[in-house]
Amino acid sequence: MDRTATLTKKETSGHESQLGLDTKADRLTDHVKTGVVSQAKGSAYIEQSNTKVVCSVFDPREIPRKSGYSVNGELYCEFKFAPFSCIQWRSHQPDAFEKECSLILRRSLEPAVCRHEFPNFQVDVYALVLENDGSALAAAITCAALALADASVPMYDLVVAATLGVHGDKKFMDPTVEEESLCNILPPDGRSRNHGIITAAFSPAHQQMSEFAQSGAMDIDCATSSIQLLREACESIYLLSQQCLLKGVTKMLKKKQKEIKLDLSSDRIAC
Amino acid sequence: MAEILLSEAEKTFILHGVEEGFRCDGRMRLDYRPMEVETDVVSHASGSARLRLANTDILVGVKTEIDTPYPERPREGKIEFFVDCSANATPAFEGRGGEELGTEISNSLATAYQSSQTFDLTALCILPGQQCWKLYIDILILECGGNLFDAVSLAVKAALHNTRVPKVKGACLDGGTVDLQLSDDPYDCCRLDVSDAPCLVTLCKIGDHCVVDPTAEEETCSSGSVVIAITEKSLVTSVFKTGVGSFHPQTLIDILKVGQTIGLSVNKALRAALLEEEQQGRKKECFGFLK
Amino acid sequence: MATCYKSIHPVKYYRDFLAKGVRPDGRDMQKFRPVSINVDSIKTAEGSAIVKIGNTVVVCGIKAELAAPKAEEPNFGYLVPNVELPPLCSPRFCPGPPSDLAQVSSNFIAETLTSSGCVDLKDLCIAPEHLAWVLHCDLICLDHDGSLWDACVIALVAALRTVKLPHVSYDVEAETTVVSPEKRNKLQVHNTPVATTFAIFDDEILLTDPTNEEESLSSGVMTIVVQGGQLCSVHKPGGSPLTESQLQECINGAMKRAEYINKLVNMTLESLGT
Amino acid sequence: MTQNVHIRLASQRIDNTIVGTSEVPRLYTPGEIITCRSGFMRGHGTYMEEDALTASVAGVVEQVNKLISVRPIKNRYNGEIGDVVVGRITEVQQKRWKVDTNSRLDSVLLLSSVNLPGGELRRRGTEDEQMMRKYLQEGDLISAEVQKIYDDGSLSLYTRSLKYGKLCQGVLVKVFPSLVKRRKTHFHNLPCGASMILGNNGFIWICPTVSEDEENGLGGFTENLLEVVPRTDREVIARLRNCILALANCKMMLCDTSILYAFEESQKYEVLELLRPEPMLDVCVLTQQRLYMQEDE
Amino acid sequence: MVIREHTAPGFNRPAENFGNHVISQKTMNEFYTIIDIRHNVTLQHPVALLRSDFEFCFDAVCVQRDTAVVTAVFGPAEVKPQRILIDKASVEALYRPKTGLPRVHDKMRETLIRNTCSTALLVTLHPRTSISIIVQEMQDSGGLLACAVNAACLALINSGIAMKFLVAAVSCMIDHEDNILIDPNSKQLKGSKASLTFVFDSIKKNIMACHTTGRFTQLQYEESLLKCRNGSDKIFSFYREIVRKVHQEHDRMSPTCRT
Repeated sequence: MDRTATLTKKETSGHESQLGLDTKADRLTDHVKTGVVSQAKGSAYIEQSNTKVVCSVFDPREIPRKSGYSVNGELYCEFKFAPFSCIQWRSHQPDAFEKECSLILRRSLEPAVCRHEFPNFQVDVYALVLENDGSALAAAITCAALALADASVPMYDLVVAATLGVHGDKKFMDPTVEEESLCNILPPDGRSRNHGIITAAFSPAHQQMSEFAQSGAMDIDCATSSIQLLREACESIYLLSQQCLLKGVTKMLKKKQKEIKLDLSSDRIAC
Repeated sequence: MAEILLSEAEKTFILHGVEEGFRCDGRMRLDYRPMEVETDVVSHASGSARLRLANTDILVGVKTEIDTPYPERPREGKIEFFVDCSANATPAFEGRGGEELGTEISNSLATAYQSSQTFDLTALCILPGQQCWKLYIDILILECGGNLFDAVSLAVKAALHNTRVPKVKGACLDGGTVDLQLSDDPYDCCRLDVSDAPCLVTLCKIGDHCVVDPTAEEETCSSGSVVIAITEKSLVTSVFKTGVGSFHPQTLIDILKVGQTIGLSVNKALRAALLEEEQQGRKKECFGFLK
Repeated sequence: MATCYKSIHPVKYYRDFLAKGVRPDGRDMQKFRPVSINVDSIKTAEGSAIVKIGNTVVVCGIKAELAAPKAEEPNFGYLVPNVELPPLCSPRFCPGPPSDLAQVSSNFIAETLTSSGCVDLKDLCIAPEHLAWVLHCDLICLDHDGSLWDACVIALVAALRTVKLPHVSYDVEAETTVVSPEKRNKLQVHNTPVATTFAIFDDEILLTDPTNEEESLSSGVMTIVVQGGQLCSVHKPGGSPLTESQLQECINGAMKRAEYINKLVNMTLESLGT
Repeated sequence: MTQNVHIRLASQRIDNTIVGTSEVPRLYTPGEIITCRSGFMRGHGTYMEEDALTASVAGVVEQVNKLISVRPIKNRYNGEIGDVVVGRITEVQQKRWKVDTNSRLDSVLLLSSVNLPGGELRRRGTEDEQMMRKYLQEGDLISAEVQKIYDDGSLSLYTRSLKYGKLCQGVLVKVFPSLVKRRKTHFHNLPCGASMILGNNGFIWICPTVSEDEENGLGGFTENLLEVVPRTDREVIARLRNCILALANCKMMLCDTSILYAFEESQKYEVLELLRPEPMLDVCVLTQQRLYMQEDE
Repeated sequence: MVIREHTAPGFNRPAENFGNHVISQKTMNEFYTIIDIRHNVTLQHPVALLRSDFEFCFDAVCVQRDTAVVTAVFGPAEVKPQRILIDKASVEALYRPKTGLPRVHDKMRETLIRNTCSTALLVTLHPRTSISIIVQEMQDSGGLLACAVNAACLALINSGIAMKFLVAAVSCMIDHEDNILIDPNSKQLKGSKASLTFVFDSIKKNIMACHTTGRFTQLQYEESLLKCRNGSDKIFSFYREIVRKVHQEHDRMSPTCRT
């Protein structure tokens, strides 16, 4: 098992965010940051090694093309790769994989959102992968949950996600693109013929798995033991997410205070 | 999924029944409803099967075509799933209504068949890097009465079992073009080995328990389901969640274990049925759709 | 109280500010927002840049592909710019096919590219009639807060200047292509056009580098593309009429801006080189 | 844990038509001339073409004095005033509910046609209008009587009697409306320990028997969600459900007697087994025989 | 699509006329008027035509040299709930190319026509309605954008919807010898270094809209602007002329004669 790979990735988090979406370098926030899109109600940006994902959430709007009364609000999720984010250039039309990821994104977030608080309304969640260096879907789920929280959408808990790659006896936490493609092929004859990729979304406060998506082929023991691993990985990301949110809130409070002062002066101009 | 309306009291009745281990139609939690399968129902297809599970009715046709393999997988053939949720099945599929469900099912099948440990795609290779067979698996949902994933996967496996790929007598590379000689005799063809093809088992969480083969009413009561793809060798080739609920990790582990045992018996039952049909010899009549 | 006033009567709110010669965000009429450029941060692209103008963020990624040139232009490669305005960047856009604005923006960027001639399409040809580069220049707006085209042009040019194409040799006889990814050549970028957007408020007040709010409240916008002392495009798609002197004022403003932006782009690219 | 997986082959399919002793009636198809003689009145499912009375639907001819009509084989529920129906609320509107009763159009239940908690003769205020979803919400099941048929064929229902109202825990079975025999009463407390409402619209409701005095206290709008139906009741309900479906599958008429006979004949099978075709057919054949015997007597 | 059904007969007739680029002098009755905005007046067949067929549809065909455009204006009419504006009419332009589906540069033309027309119209007079301008390209021999804007303006005049002012579009080009040519044809455009299109209002002759391609100096830009502005006078006077003629025609045809 390759837990060290994860650790080294976390440790390299000291350097400045590559996209420069964040101007101030900080150990925690240059990997996760909320409030990056000014026009959105809530937004978040996440960088996991080279994987970069932006996510934004908008105000609830009426569910289009729906006549009946729906007791629970709906989440509309869209997961998209930027045309230049992968090794091959991607067309603008969403392909089957992106559609499936959108579905997984929705399934991961839905259990955590208090949907009964906005009946008949729909909240739009958009995730865009700017660069894919593996585990993009998990990054998008974590990012989307942060964006939802940033948009003050009522939630039971944050959602964090992690990806585990399995290839023979090796397990890769948050695999890179190369590791992902390795996990998609059958390992050569050996002790274990297990292979595949598992993405899991987890809400630590209630200990609930909101999504568990596995592909490849593995025996049941491998699948069940992965659950524990993914859960641990999610717990560590959870801390990061929480801290990031806290930081966002304190920042906003400070800004608010400043604004109140400014507001007074602008009132003077306006009046 | 086409949601049906239920009153709170009906939901409670179903919920308590599941807790009690005695469902509305008299089944235990892990019982399937009787299924009926028939292969070779579409004469023009290379392979076909029709499966009926209570009110769910699935027709699968397999078509073979010659294609060039993916450059990164030169020794493998191709397989493609397409699910057509016809508006006949339920009015909810009208227009674009069934499209989302259709892609969800076809994507889940593609994932379940992805690993080379499931369905051996190398058998579909004709000339490595040059030509291979491509299987188009068209799934038609004729009627929708719940538990689509399970029914579709069984029907697909039966159709693949029934599929006959023409024998290639000779293939040679002539410059850049490939020359293929197919056997003229329509009965001279290869069968596919489907022993490792997975079956999907949906475990539907109602209250604190899981049931298999939920009726449409039970699906409405459920907070979420886990779909597990299991092969005869008890390999898990795909797991995903449907519905809005979430699971405690321990519950998930239990579900996976239960799913595995059920998957094995479903695989066994299908295999037995297909064998029995084969022993009856080449059928003279096709029973088809008349009930 | 000010926020209430603003939401009830935004135009009047703006008018009050502008009467005092200041914009609600604290700028005066001719002031630009801070610009920051970040290049070559996306490893999967052959060239990339991220440009921030105030809140507006545009990412440009350039992917190269090989293709046969068009029969009527055998010596030319392809440059395919596309502006994407995903629903992510603003509540104005819905999921689905590209919005009108996205299409108009793509057209504007494509016209600017050809007008300025900053990339010679002949440079993209490897073997005439047989093989040429296709450069997909995808511009994605991550945050739409006005002056979108300014950010797009800067991002595009900066990204183009970071493009390094692998060396490709083509054997006409055997029709074989050999790509050597370790030997990379810089793409020739002949000049750097710079776009500047102005908004016309209440038919007469010119606002430089408008925000999204200012654009939507204004009675017209105009974008001027300047390149090396010459005009590359003067695009005013309708809206309030402008007098000649106002136009001149804008052109002068755009000229000055271009110098500054050029310096900034050069500086960023130099820092990359070291 | 037990698990049952049964996969049958199509070749094992059984024929589930039960040929009764009574003659199969003459069926008419659309366009077929019923009679050329004059002096008849044109009823439902027929039209006049050049003095000939012609069928417009496929079905059986029915004659009441001079009125000739064709009753279609398969039909949605055609309501008649006084019918007992079971329906499901589909929409809550201003002052009325829309109810799915298996008719062509959704039926209507007016706020003024229901008993509200706290006294029968109470004025319905705006408060009640706002509380409508509290009384009956989307998905709820009700038993009701057809009060009126509107011009467009949609039905107006009412529940202003203590026997009608909201239905609690139980199972709904849907069959063709034409299979439900019209009887004096459609509410049955079966001796086997369950209650049944045979809706004329083909919706059949099976629930545990509620003692008389308890029922009176319900007032039609409370539902006890905490109460757990005991296992024995469940088994009876499930068996009844499967028996009804078996009878409907063999196109046998449904009434309390036939259902009760089927219930008794099915005792040799497990409830679960009644989902399979062979036991289903067996039960139907035995029921049919008992019905003839009873007729002969 | 009610709109398409309505416009079909209106579009078909002129299409037959212009298909072979010949408009005989015979058909050039009072409805057809001649316009030439170049300095050296040589009459080829620059023609514009006005007709009105339907109650709510007002057609105009604008032909400048060989470039031909048909426009129709609908409205003020019912508006879709998504597009509704509470304080003014929602102006919509639809540009349809000669063949195929609209491309990105057609969208640019569409936006320019829409913005120009909505500024020229008194949109606040018709709140909660929609005014749609449909522009069908028939033939492009240079100066298409200018022709389309002029056609749209003619159609608006004909529609009788209240306007603040008229608009006139003039195109010009700069050749490799730095000469400025007004209203160039497609042959001339092939040898151009830059091409510019200006739209002016009728009151102050200020710049309503501007679209350019190619590179040019500021001086060249100003010079082109001046020349085009002078050219715009001809178009404005032509507008007046055509309105006068139509008016006469109306007077001639008594209401009883009209079908």
